[in-house]
Amino acid sequence: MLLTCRLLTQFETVEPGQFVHVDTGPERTFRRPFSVAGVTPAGEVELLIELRGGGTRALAELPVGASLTMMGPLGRGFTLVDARAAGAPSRAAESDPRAAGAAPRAAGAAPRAAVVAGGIGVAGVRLLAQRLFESGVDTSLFVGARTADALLDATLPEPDAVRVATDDGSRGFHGTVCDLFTAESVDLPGNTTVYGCGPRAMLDALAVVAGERGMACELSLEEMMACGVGACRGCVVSTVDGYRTVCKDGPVFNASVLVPEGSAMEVAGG
Amino acid sequence: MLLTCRLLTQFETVEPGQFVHVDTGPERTFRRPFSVAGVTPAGEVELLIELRGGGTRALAELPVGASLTMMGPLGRGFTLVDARAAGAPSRAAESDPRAAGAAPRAAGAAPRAAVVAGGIGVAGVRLLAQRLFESGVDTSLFVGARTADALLDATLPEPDAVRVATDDGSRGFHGTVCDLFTAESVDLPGNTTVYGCGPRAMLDALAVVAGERGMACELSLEEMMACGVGACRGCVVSTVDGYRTVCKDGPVFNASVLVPEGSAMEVAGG
Amino acid sequence: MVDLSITVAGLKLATPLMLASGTVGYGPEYDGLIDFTRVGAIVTKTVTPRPRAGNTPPRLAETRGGMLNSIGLENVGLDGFLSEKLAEAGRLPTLVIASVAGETPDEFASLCEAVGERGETAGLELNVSCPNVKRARRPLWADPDGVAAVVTAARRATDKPLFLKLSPNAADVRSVAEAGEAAGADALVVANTLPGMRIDVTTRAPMLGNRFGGLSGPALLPVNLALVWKLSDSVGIPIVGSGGIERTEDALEYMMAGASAFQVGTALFRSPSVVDQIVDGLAKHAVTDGINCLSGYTGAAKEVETPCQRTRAD
Amino acid sequence: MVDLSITVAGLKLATPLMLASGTVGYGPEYDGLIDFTRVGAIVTKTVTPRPRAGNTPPRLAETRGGMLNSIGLENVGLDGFLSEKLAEAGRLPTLVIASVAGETPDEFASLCEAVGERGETAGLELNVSCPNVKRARRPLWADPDGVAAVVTAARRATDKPLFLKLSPNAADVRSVAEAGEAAGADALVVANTLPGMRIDVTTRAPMLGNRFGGLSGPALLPVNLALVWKLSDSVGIPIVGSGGIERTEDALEYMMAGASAFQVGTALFRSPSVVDQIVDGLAKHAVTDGINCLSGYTGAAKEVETPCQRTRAD
Ligand SMILES: Cc1cc2nc3c(=O)[nH]c(=O)nc-3n(C[C@H](O)[C@H](O)[C@H](O)COP(=O)(O)OP(=O)(O)OC[C@H]3O[C@@H](n4cnc5c(N)ncnc54)[C@H](O)[C@@H]3O)c2cc1C
Ligand SMILES: Cc1cc2nc3c(=O)[nH]c(=O)nc-3n(C[C@H](O)[C@H](O)[C@H](O)COP(=O)(O)OP(=O)(O)OC[C@H]3O[C@@H](n4cnc5c(N)ncnc54)[C@H](O)[C@@H]3O)c2cc1C
Ligand SMILES: Cc1cc2nc3c(=O)[nH]c(=O)nc-3n(C[C@H](O)[C@H](O)[C@H](O)COP(=O)(O)O)c2cc1C
Ligand SMILES: Cc1cc2nc3c(=O)[nH]c(=O)nc-3n(C[C@H](O)[C@H](O)[C@H](O)COP(=O)(O)O)c2cc1C
Ligand code: FES
Ligand code: FES
Repeated sequence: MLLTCRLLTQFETVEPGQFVHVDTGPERTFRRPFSVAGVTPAGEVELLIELRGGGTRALAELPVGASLTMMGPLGRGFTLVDARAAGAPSRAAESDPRAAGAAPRAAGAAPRAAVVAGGIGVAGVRLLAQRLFESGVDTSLFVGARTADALLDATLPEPDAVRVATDDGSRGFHGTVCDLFTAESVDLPGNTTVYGCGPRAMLDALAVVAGERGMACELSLEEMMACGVGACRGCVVSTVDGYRTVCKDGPVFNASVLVPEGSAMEVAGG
Repeated sequence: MLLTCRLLTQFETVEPGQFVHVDTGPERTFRRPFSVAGVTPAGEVELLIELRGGGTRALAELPVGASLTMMGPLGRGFTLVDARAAGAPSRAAESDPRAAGAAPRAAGAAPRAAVVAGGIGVAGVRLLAQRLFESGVDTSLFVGARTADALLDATLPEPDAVRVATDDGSRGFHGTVCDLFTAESVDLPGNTTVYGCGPRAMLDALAVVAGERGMACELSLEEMMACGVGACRGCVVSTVDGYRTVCKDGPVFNASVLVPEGSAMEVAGG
Repeated sequence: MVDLSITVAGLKLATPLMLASGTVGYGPEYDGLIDFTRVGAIVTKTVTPRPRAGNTPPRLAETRGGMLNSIGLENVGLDGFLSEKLAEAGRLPTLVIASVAGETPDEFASLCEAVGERGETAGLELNVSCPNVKRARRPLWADPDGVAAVVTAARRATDKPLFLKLSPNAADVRSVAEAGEAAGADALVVANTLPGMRIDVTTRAPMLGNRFGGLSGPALLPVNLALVWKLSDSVGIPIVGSGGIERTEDALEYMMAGASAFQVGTALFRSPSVVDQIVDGLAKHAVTDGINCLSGYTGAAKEVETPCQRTRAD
Repeated sequence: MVDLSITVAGLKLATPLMLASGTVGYGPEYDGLIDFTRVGAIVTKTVTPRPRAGNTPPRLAETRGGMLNSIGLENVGLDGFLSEKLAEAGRLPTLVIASVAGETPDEFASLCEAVGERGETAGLELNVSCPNVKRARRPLWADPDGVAAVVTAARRATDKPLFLKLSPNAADVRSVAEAGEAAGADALVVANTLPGMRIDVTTRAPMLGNRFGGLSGPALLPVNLALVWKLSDSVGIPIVGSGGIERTEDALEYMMAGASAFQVGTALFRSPSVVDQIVDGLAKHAVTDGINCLSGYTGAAKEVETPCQRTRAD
């Protein structure tokens, strides 16, 4: 479902990967986080929403013109590679000390990007893909889903350029989008930055592939949220520096700092 | 608000004074009871509803054609006087031993009726008034409300015959509907049956007046309800025989068995 | 076809769904509204030695996610129960478990003896959270020794299965449960309501005539569910979950936490058809999960406990 | 204009609305989202002697009418609090009450001393429901002697007002409260969360990494409200109500039951604007009721208690 929201107070800027926190009605204690999937020329915010439970159903049932309360844009988004510069994403490499080791610079050639999204994860990278195309970065798009029907490649800026995978083989590559990326990215140079959004298991697998290829990698994570602003410490994920909040420190993390889910690695303690 | 409901399963019969128990949505633990205020020739049930809180608001916001779940008709309604017979309500006098002492028979003259309703209490006597008129009983109608705007006399079968009272004097008699009844009923014969529905304080006052005039009196009460079928013992009122449930033993009670609210009279225990 | 029956404390229930004491009256009140063949057992309104008038009304208040009741054990008393209500309940096509409450172990024993010897009685539920049993600061339900004395006395008085119904309002409910098991209870019902209150800000008075009432409904679910989990680690007898169940998934949460059966109360008030909905849902889940006996759900969350490995976005 | 200020434990709060520990971080997280001039005080996240990583995620679960959290007191530790967070909180235009938790009375004392001597600290809240203080079967918050020892130690360590935050999960919370008062607490916060759990029936695992969490939100309101009513009869020190407040009327229920002020937590998550809504609502109610000081609501339901005389249909 694509929900287009006219805002009473315009967002000043939106980083791709940031999210809004939406009140879906008094039956639910928590707001629901959704990535900003697009911003129209008129400044409207576009959300791409998959029906899951009560909250998303309530949004789907809203009549056109209904009013909604949302907070945003929240969190820390993706670091865009700069087409003019040579090297890895500027912020990841320079302004964030935690990410420093993870962004190898390939001097010379213009940096490239690979965007990999599974399922509704497309929502989290749609604005990113748009910005990358706009800024002229050579970008490969990979999109996966369980079945052909669930594929969201058509919502991306250049749908024809998207390579698709389905778990059941009903369209495109037969397998996961990470398998597809593994197969097709062999020719990509080491200064490609990989951007991922989707189920955690897919992201953990993607981080491994990117790591093997020496590529910088940024992943957008999901966790249940309460406050959405870093106050309650409810939405944490394990990183090499201890628990970090998805709502404020993320949702986008450099893959090199994340502790894969289910791994035995201990949390450093905070 | 008048809510007209087409039923999937027709009610076999409805006694005036019976109610339906309406599910107003998952936000509310309890259903909401509403008197059956009318039955259309097509068998639709009419509810006359005053906006109070969440439940009634939810009903008011339903679009035409929405579906609702209700249980009914529930409880025990009014005993209609029989225009052909001489004497008091048949059931109250004969089949219900508890009410026996309370229905003085005035041999000879045809029985009459006086219907007294305060506020939304009109909903509880609308079907009763209809049936009384249909069966040819000589019936006087008294309706009160805080202000002229709140008067519901127009919803009754013969609105022109209704005598009205308002607390602020903005229409009709200046005072309570019970005061109005007291003033205007002096000429009514002793074999008049008084039917009342409205705030408890008004009903308690009405019972006193009816008692003084030796008139039989039936009152429809309200209590918060959970089960609606006599199982939980949540909706009880004090009677001379101990606590009785409004949902099953009532909502209509013979005035002579009720213990006025706030009175020091002890409950008999049961 | 999935077999929905389940055996608890030696009783074979047609389904694990029981109807909770105090919410279903003596049964016939819901005749025609509930298909009792789909109900494992009804637990009748708690009966006391003598009739009780109950508490001053109002006795009901809504709360967000739940309700309060202060019925105060209004009931017909033992004689009325034996002479009329029990036989009526017994005519329904389901098992009858009679809930009883006394003020002393002896009273519990006489109730169990008189009710237990009747053919209609499949089992007895000991309601030790009876608000009438006034004790200084430590109410009966929080006192392992007091509860043990009650269960011991009841155990001597009848051979029928004894269900001990606990209160969630004890810091040390585990000791109470263990004491009950040691004294001979066949199953635990976990748990009753929590004490609560509401105030009407317009009248500035408590909404209940008795000021305090018991909180039931979905609001209570997480609290009683946690108790089921904890107690099923400490006791060997089966547990019947109770508190806030209004959907199949709620019932499954209780079973996965360790309950063998469950009771539904407050949810009846929104809709008696909740019985069909939950039982149909159980059958569907069992088919999907390839389970041919519902006891397969009991404690299932204790076997596969890997909360971190949930994947959420697929 | 109604004066919304209120004095509790010697502190003059701009409004009776406080923000509950753990829900507002150290304050600045909500800068720009909350008008702190309308907040009587913020209670900062409970600080412990050393930094704590907190519990394994997931740490949050929704429940009907509420939520569970199992944060596990993740916090920066005393040093981080003193060197950074306290000063940040102190810059907000509201009072700062620092919540502290140790594992022994001595630890409570050192925390109170170090935090209490700072100018930013208006008062201290003693969180005796710290899940880290593991004791056999009787947790600290259920033990009057244990709580008394903590309060006594804290009292010696600071002159700042001490707020003792109780757990609702004790059968005998009254003895705990009285022990706290006798040991020198200036006010009670009634109360913290109830232990609860949820199970994800799809994954068959507890929803929380720590299995159990604290139940907060409207589901909890009737339980904590009943405690406020009962405790305000037993203690002489002021009570701060907490649990499920999300509207002005909820806050008034607590005040009418005997609370002098109240805390809002979970409701912030649906909307930080709840602060304005509640405070605006209080002002409106006061005008309607012709009250020129909000303390007029404290205990109001105890004065006019005639539940039976409510008229309902007019
Ligand atoms: C930063 C962020 C960005 C997101 N962006 C999008 C987006 O652009 N489009 C989109 O469709 N979805 C997005 N999600 C997921 C979305 O928030 C959940 O699908 C939504 O909250 C489900 O709400 P519900 O009430 O419909 O389902 P519920 O009934 O609450 O839950 C249904 C299922 O979804 C899971 N779930 C609930 N809340 C979350 C959550 N916050 N994170 C992960 N899983 C959850 C539950 O565990 C449950 O299994 C995002 C999540 C995060 C954290
Ligand atoms: C037998 C019976 C017949 C009724 N018939 C009608 C009718 O025909 N038309 C009509 O408009 N109303 C009728 N009522 C009252 C109606 O049930 C309440 O107005 C309604 O339940 C309010 O629901 P709410 O969610 O809108 O308000 P809430 O938010 O629940 O409450 C608003 C106010 O109404 C009071 N209230 C709530 N439920 C009841 C109740 N069951 N009885 C009395 N007071 C209550 C509350 O104490 C509160 O002060 C009847 C009540 C009974 C018991
Ligand atoms: C109106 C009402 C009356 C109750 N009466 C009794 C009772 O007599 N004996 C008893 O053991 N429990 C009684 N209970 C508690 C229920 O049996 C049940 O344990 C509790 O309500 C929690 O389950 P629920 O949330 O499904 O209602 C009563 C509950 C309600 C709502
Ligand atoms: C996410 C979260 C974290 C909490 N952390 C703390 C804490 O660190 N210390 C504390 O005393 N209470 C803590 N609490 C309890 C709250 O302060 C409050 O007492 C409780 O949530 C009940 O109020 P509410 O229903 O308004 O949230 C926390 C509550 C939540 C929801
Ligand atoms: S949701 Fe509260 S810290 Fe992220
Ligand atoms: S509402 Fe249950 S007995 Fe009347």
